[in-house]
Amino acid sequence: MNMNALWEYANPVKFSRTVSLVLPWVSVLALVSLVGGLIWGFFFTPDDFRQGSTVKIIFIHVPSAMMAISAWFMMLVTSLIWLIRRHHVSALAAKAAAPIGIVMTLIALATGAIWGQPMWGTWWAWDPRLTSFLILFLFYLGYVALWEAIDNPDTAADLTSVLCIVGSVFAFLSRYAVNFWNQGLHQGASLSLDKEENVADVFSTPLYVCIAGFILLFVALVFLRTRTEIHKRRTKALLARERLG
Amino acid sequence: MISLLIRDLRLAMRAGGGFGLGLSFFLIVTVLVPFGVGPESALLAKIAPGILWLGALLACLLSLDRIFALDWEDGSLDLLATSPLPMEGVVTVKALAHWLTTGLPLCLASPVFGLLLSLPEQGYKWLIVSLVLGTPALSVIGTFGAALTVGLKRGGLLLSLLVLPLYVPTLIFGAEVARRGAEGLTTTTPVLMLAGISAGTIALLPFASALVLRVNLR
Amino acid sequence: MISLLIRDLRLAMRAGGGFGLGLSFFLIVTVLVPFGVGPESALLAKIAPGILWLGALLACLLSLDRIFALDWEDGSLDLLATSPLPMEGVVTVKALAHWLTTGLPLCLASPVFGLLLSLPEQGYKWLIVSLVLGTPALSVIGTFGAALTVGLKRGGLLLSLLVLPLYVPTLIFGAEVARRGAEGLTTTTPVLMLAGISAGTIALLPFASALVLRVNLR
Amino acid sequence: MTLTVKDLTISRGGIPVLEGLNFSLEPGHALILRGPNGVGKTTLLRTVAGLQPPVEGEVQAAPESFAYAAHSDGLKATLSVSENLHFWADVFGTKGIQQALDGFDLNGLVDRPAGALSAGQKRRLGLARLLVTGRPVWILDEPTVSLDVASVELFANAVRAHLAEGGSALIATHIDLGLDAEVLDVGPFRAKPKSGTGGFDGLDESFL
Amino acid sequence: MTLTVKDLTISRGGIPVLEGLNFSLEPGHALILRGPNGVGKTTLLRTVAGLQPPVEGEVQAAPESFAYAAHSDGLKATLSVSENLHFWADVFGTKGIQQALDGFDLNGLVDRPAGALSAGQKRRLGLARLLVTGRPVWILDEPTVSLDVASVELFANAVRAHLAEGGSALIATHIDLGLDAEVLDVGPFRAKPKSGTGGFDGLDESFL
Ligand code: HEM
Ligand SMILES: Nc1ncnc2c1ncn2[C@@H]1O[C@H](COP(=O)(O)OP(=O)(O)OP(=O)(O)O)[C@@H](O)[C@H]1O
Ligand SMILES: Nc1ncnc2c1ncn2[C@@H]1O[C@H](COP(=O)(O)OP(=O)(O)OP(=O)(O)O)[C@@H](O)[C@H]1O
Ligand SMILES: [Mg+2]
Ligand SMILES: [Mg+2]
Repeated sequence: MNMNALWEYANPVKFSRTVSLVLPWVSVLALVSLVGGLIWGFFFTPDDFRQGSTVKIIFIHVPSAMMAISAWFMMLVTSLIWLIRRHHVSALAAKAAAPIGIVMTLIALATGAIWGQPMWGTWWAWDPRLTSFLILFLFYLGYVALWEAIDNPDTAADLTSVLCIVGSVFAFLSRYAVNFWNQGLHQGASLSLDKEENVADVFSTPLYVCIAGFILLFVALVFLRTRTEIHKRRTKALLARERLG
Repeated sequence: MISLLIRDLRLAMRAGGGFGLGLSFFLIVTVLVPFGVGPESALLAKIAPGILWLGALLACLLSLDRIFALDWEDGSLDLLATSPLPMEGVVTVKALAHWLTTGLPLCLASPVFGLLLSLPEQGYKWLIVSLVLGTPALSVIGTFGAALTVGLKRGGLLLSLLVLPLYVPTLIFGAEVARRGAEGLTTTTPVLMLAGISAGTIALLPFASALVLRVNLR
Repeated sequence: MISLLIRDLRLAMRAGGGFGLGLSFFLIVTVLVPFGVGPESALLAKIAPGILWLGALLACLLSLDRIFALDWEDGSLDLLATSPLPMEGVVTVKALAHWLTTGLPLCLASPVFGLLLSLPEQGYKWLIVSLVLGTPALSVIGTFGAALTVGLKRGGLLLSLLVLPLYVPTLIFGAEVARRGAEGLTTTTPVLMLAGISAGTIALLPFASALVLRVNLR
Repeated sequence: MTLTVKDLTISRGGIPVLEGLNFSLEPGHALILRGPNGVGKTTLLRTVAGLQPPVEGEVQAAPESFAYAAHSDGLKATLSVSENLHFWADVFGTKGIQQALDGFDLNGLVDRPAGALSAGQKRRLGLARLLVTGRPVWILDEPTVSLDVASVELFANAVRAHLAEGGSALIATHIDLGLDAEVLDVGPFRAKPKSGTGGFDGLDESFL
Repeated sequence: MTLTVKDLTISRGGIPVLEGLNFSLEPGHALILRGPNGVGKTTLLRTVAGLQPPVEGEVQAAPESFAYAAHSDGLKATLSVSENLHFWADVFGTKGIQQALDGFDLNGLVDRPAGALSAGQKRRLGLARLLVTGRPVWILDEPTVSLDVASVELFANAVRAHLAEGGSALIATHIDLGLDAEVLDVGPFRAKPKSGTGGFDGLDESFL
């Protein structure tokens, strides 16, 4: 596919049509792999001899943590596209992805906390990974709040895009800084899993299925929400037009 | 450019919100900490570098929304945007004025506050070094946040929310320098990191700030 | 009166400066403390009650100048003064709105922040009790300070300087309740003192605030 | 509801600006204040409205009879037009904002946040507030600033209707409103430095 | 220094307000914009001044040729009159504020903080700023708000002098300034909804 053909999807109409075609398939695939992976993970894997049945949280925790980070990356890319090529769909896709990212971050934080209680004897510790996730959560909050605060959609797209780019740099810096500041518990926990090679194997296949399910779910939700944003944008523009007479 | 700096400093002095505000907030934090935490000086000494850095950061944060908000409300910002000054220059001067009215007084006054929190002797030097290196970054980052939120509803809330995570690396390295200094450990790495962050933000962020400010003026 | 309350709450929700601002500031303080002080949970647990109270106090302080300043700037305060509402009522409603948008969310959210600072288990109950009893006093005292400084130049600086010493007793007893609670000691005396301070300020200060507000409007 | 001003001396920033003012305003009448910029019209209106005390003389009127509209409109940018009006209607205990909306042609803007209005639309909203106060004596400081010709006419009609209902209005303005009203030029009442300030002896309680 | 506006469409809050504007302004000439409240005069002036981008069409002029004066004056309440003016003179790199003080009769107020001026005095100071910019094209949004008759005349004289020196002025106003200038009524240029918005198909990048 040449580049120009790809950019055609930046047209809101074309995008909406394509989404309507693709969305059902992606949704079904997401559902199947998610349900399959979770059932497999929860009911057809043995308990870990150290962590007991709590180990099964991994099937939600790890995919959601991965998606929380990937969602931000996607927003970074679409923000850059908006700033450079000024395609509205791109900006709206970033807007659509942010709340999903927030939910993923929250799920990762919550499952981590629930896991941490039996494993580390505390709901929360200032471990580098946990801390940088908390910071990521704040970035997400700020990003969404900035979108909400601005009436003019183009202004909002510009400002949030710049925030996303600057934020990414600082998120990266924080990750490094936090590592420097505290060595933490989280790494150890994941290593203890790796030691039991065979156990890890038993867990890894359903985990991959779950990860695939989360990715598909994310794609489906972003498509859906971007389409909604396009419709909302159009309704708003038309209403405003009408009011102007 | 110079005249803008002079005007801002003059305004800060006349109208409050500058010089005094940051300092008095710093004072509030350091004076109230013993009331909250209890007066044992061993405990205080242990948390002193962190609390002092935190106080400096909060004092900066507090005065951020005045950087552009006042000029926006009375229309000066529109007039400045149509003036011969480049927007990048305006933003840099604003950050500089903020630092001169908040960061610099904090650096100068920090030894006194260190005394209040029983900071160990060898810590003073490094506390000042870390503040001198770190507070410019706080001002520049804050100016970016202020430019992002100028004229927006929920400006104040948003500003703190947006700036907070951006402040984390500076705070970590700054407090680390101060803490290691107080404990007599080597401070080379965090000092270098802190200096790097400051240099990087000062060199690059004004462009982003000018960009978003122009967008916000539309 | 009710309509003023509703308007203020609505403004706080729409325009920021309310709900979120206090909370996010509280969040900032509690999240940043470990970055400053270090991540050891034993140390954090020890200073948690004090820091949480300090954070609550700073969050209140931060939003004080909005109590009257916005209404003053856009002329609403003049119009309110010529309206049928008694000034004492206006002041009380303003304090109530401030508490509802700052104090109450803090009380509700404090357990989460306690968690972040590894507050010991038995401390949660007393932390909440102390905040519920103490934050109304903070709002009422703050409203008095805001009324004193409305429309003055250097308002912000003056406000913090004036209010800070007035806040000290509340902070001392509030933090004492929270700390004793966390350490499992009896808390009767400081709880009674705290309740007494709150009741006294709520009953008397609005009259003083109304008086100085009327003078400031001249 | 007669407003009577007797021997009034008013000051701004501690300095007397107008002195020896005497006038009265009967129900059904309007009084237009004129005078060059800076002569003290705003100060006079604030004093009459009870926002600042007179230096000498007195203002006789029931204190709860005034509706004051100043240079600034007291609008909340984030509240919608109808929320702004409803708030003031509630404060003054009157019902219904429809008449005010009709009177100032704001029906098309009810749901717009006040911050997204043009200068003239804001002013119209600020004036519409007068109609929901239900107060008999309007005290207006340059009410027609930023208004176009049609809106000035709307305003004049609103004043006429108010007067016809037995209200009265005290208006400071620089332009001709086309109202049938008495005009008071405050220029001649400018406060003169007191003659007896020869030395330190002349110092009295007002330090003049 | 001719300002030419071609096929301009402007929007406020994402909604087009005026479209198809064409005019040009030669040195030595003034153009008065008229139109009812809320038609989009302020938006047009902001677009011409380069503060916001046009939706379509273009504004042809050197960007550094405008002096813009908005609804609000951009004064600092705590700075004195002369400090306020000196600041803008420095920013625009011109020298001397005496001419500006004379032009707007501000000599008696030089040391007064701007916050202690009356509404009309503030406006005079805001207009005096134009004289220290040294810019050829003045863009003025309702410059005479709050001014008394004498001050309006001062302003008209300042504009005449500016035109005589080869400057030009674009002025939005509701009152008659007594200037010998062309008048453009922007009312007829109100943006009309596009015809082809039948269904979702009509959706383009601007969502209309
Ligand atoms: C609130 C607390 C927690 C947060 C925010 C958190 C966050 C994360 C993050 C960001 C990842 C990385 C995903 C990736 O890089 O793809 C991850 C992976 C992981 N987490 Fe957590 N976590 C938390 C608590 C825990 C706890 C308590 C445990 C178990 C004792 C745990 C075990 C793991 C494991 C095993 C992985 C797999 C990936 C690896 O080996 O690096 N986490 N978590
Ligand atoms: N805070 C102050 N301190 C000293 N003098 C002041 C202060 N505020 C205003 N003045 C002066 O008091 C005088 C009266 O001001 P006022 O606002 O009443 O005038 P005005 O008649 O309303 O003028 P305008 O038509 O311009 O609105 C003015 O000369 C003004 O400069
Ligand atoms: N943020 C906004 N969102 C939507 N519409 C807006 C916004 N701001 C202004 N408008 C509308 O845009 C239109 C143009 O406003 P503008 O201020 O340009 O009018 P104007 O011609 O200057 O009016 P006036 O003579 O009253 O100053 C008005 O109808 C106004 O209600
Ligand atoms: Mg006046
Ligand atoms: Mg306008």
